[in-house]
Amino acid sequence: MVTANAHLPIVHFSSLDKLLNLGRANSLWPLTFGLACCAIEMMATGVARFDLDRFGMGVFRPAPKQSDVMIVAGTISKKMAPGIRTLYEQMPHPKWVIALGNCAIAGGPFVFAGQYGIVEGADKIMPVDIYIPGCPPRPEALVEGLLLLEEKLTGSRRWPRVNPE
Amino acid sequence: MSLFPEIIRIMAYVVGVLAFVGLNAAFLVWLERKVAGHIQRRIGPKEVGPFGVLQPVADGIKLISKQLVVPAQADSLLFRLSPVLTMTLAVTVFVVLPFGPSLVARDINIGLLLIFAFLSINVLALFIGGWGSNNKYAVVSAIRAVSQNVAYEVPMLIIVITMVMITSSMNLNVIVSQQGNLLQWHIFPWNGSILSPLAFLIFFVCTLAETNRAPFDLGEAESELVAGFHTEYSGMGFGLFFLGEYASVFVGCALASILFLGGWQCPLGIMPGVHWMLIKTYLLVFVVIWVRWTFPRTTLYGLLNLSWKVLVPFSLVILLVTAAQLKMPWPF
Amino acid sequence: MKKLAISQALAALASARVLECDHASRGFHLSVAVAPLELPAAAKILDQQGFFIEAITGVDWLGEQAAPGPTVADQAEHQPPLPSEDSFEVVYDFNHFAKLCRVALRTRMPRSRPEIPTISAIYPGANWHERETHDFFGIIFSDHPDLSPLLLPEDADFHPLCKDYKP
Amino acid sequence: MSGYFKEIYDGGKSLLVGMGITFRYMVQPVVTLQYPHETVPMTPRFRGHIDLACDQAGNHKCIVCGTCQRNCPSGCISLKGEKPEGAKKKLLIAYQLDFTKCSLCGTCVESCPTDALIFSKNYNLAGLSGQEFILDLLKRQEERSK
Amino acid sequence: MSDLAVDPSCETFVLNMGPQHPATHGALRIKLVLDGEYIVEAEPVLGYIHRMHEKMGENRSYLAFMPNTGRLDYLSALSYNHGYVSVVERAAGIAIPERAEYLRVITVELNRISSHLLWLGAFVLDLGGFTPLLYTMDDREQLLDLLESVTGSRLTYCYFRFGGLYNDVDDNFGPGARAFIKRMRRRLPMYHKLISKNVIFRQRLEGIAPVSAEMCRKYGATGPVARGSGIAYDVRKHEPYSVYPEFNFDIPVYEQGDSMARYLIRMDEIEQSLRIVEQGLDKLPPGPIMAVKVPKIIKPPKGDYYMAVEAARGSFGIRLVSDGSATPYRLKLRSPCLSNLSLFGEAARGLLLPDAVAFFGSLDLVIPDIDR
Repeated sequence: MVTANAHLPIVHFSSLDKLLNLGRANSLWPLTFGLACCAIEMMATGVARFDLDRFGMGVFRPAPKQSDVMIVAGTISKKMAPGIRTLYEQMPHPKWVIALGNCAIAGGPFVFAGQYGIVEGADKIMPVDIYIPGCPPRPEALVEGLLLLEEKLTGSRRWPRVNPE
Repeated sequence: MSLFPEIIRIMAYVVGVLAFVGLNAAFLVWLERKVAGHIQRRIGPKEVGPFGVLQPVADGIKLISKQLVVPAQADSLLFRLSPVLTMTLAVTVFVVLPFGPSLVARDINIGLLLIFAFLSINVLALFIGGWGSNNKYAVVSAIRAVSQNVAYEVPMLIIVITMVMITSSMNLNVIVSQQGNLLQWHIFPWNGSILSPLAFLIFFVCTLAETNRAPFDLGEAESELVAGFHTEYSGMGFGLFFLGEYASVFVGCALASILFLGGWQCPLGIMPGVHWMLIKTYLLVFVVIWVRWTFPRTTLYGLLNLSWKVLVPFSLVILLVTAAQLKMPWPF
Repeated sequence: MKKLAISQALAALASARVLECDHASRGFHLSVAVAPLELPAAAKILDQQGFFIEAITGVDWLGEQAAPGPTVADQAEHQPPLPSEDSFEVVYDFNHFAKLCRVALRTRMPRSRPEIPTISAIYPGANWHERETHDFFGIIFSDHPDLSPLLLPEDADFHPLCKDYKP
Repeated sequence: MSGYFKEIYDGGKSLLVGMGITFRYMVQPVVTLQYPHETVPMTPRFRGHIDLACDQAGNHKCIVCGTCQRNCPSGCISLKGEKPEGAKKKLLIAYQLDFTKCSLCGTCVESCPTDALIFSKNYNLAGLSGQEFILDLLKRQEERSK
Repeated sequence: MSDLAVDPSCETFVLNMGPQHPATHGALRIKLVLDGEYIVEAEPVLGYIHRMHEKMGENRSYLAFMPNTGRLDYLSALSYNHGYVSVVERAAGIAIPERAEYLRVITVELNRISSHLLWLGAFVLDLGGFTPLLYTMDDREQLLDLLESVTGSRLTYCYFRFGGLYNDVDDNFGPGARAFIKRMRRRLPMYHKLISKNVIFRQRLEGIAPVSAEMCRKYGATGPVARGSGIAYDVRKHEPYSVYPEFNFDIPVYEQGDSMARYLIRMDEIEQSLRIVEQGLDKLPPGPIMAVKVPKIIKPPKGDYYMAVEAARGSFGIRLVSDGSATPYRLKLRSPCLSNLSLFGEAARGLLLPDAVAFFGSLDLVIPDIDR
């Protein structure tokens, strides 16, 4: 289930692609892009207790040019939307987007009739790969989302599934 | 003498040096993230291969397969030249480093001069990179990197001059062979000059500043200038800067161990060899990493004051004391 | 006591109506209603007494005239309601660092001409509060250094907190 | 002149003390919870998305009164019930929760007259599309009660 | 140094510390006019995370606005819960039982400690030190587990209700809190050794961006920013509410007004909050946690009401205008961070760029609280 990425080369080297995707899956560098409350949970995931560096994702790059995953963590306001779109375009291919939290999925608790300020969901301004609901989602949910992104990249899941009950 | 064995020897050493630089960068990436992890009471890379050993491989593959983006208004020649320049300078310096008694690519008698000639051009590469990427943050950080490197070249060279005065030769192999077992290393006051432990400390601080490592990483200050001079570099452009930085960290620490800790000499003097050289250098690299994850960043003025008001006077004092000590009959 | 000093000073203003309120049940000690034009004078008095600005609140009393019975405006501490038209009300909250005394300075102006002099010259901190009130209600603070939108996008021409705002 | 040396001495000492602390923490055990391999159980009051509670007989306690639907600040709950002719009480047909708009405030659980709603414990939801989190609580409750 | 900065003849360039910048910790843009690295002019641009809280205040019932209060300043969400609940209780005249008051104060102070811990980590991260962030977040995780066992959420709490609390604490909350207090009292000296006494930190913070008491008054800055400039203003002491008069704690005040003073104040405030929590646990009375007769639909009488509470960043005030119906007529949220940030333009003039980042960090701002 290789990403249906419109920029795939015409010629496919299946084993090379598999190797490239395996390399990409294991070193996804997130872009430090926190907007609101979910950014604090993203920070809590990057630090000692849930340590993203175990999966090679601990390198939070501030510059969009050096990052692979944009984790949209927080509410997207209409004033910020063009800025987010520019950031997305500055990221080199292959790139992915994770919508963290209800605000990034569908506007979350700030959706009401006649709202003038927010964009209801990150998928209105850029293609989103992984959705993580919660307000804010626990750090384990972000780790689960990143593992799901790796599964989407490499086609198989290397880690045990955890069901909470 | 016929040219053939010479060509084989050069080819072997070129391949050896390039392989070593690649492996060294991969190992340092892994070591830095593991040590940083444990300092911060977390694990660091673990899931990618046993103990996260394949993590640098995964990073390398990803960086190679990234799309190379050259900004539109960027000066494309300078933009592309800068990472290549940083990498070549860092690699050429490996030619004169004596890894073992007979394991040195080119044993020339002005080895030390060559090293410092290339290390000082490194600043130019950073400046070209910062200026070429036509990004305000990159320009500000390039200016900072230049003033920082210039400020720290002076005390470093003064210390190297004192060591050359003691060993009276710039050939690195000769310097190392003068130091026998542990008691004859130059770091101890009774070998070289009275103040040589202080000289070692100043030399170490200057290597930190030369290679833009924290607490002097003003060039690549993450929290102020987004990502410093390599803000606009993606994929392998950024990868080359990474490799160049780690190569120059290794060179700085190798030089410190050659000048002060007796490069490939064994502390007990029984079996010198390349393993001692690597052990000492990687111990110093560990201290470099340890310092990075403990201290915050200094300001530009704090950095320049430290160099011009503290390190330069101290190194001049060391120079004079050593000169006086060598000329006058001294009990040692 | 600070409350006495300030209430006398403010009472000196022509159109001021000073009323003491019970802090436990209302949250502020003094409610002073002044005419819009006398606002800078009142602010200057408060500034001399060492008060600091806490907040500026805009309130849109649309449909106040049509509403039967005593409206909120009829309460003693409010300025007499305008006979002809609904009004905007702007409440300035001042407080004192040393002695506890919160003063609610109120003004009212007709909805058709929402014009009020700025106090950002006396209190630079009020600059942003006024820009925000202008964003939400369209109240024009005359000779305000830069009345561009603060929280809304730069090209915003709507005023969302007005009661007659339709998205 | 003495201030100059004293300042350098103090500075150097504070740097060494700092490095001592980080070294001490480096040799101590790590605090990482290796998530997919190790997990921590959720506290009893953890607020996951809401679920229909099962009583001893295994069926839900919802009487389709619509209190939760009215009280929800973000309007996430949509409830359908119909009264079979003859019977007095309404029967629940569909209970849909749009979790992507929920702010987990707990008003629905608190205001439900028959305590039919509880907070679920699943804290690690992630999916490939936003629609996955429009949850049908009735179906979930039936699966759980089997 | 500052005369060099305001010399108009030299060529300056505009640098945008853009909406996405590691040092702004959120969506805030600061338009900087720089002369080399000196700041000639700094003008923050807001509104990038405006979430219409005040508009939402006017179209939903009093109880339905409760989750919004947790999302204003999500680092000290319980203080904002406390402010909103108190203003409605003051308007509607609801008295709440003793145990609920004590639990409110204890959880608010624990929340203040977790907010200061995160600020400490992020502030040191802005200065370039990575490791202290990991240590403070490690302590904070212990605190979040404790608060999650009581309130059910980690960050955006919605735990207070008009007339009391959502639920009572279980019995391992007390020992858990005392264990945290003991652990925190051991960790604070370590932070002082690692950060406060470190020469590079002192060099980066001492004498940077002095803010005078007069400037604080003119801009309405409150909280640790005002207390750093010698103004002993803390709403818990100045305008006592809830059961704070029963606690004895003191207010740290420093005179210098530079970034070091603001940093030391928050470190001392962590100790004071630990004292309050300890006294609260000792004096926690038994009894109900919800007032007896609280109307299902709250309809406060007509008129306007004001309530100020001491949040982690300053005095958070709410002006509620009610017209007697079940939805507020106007709900003004006085954000402490907005006033604290408004003095950035004047105080940052003539600073170096890294010092301005240190000054910005010492103001401890949460951007969604500014934009509301």
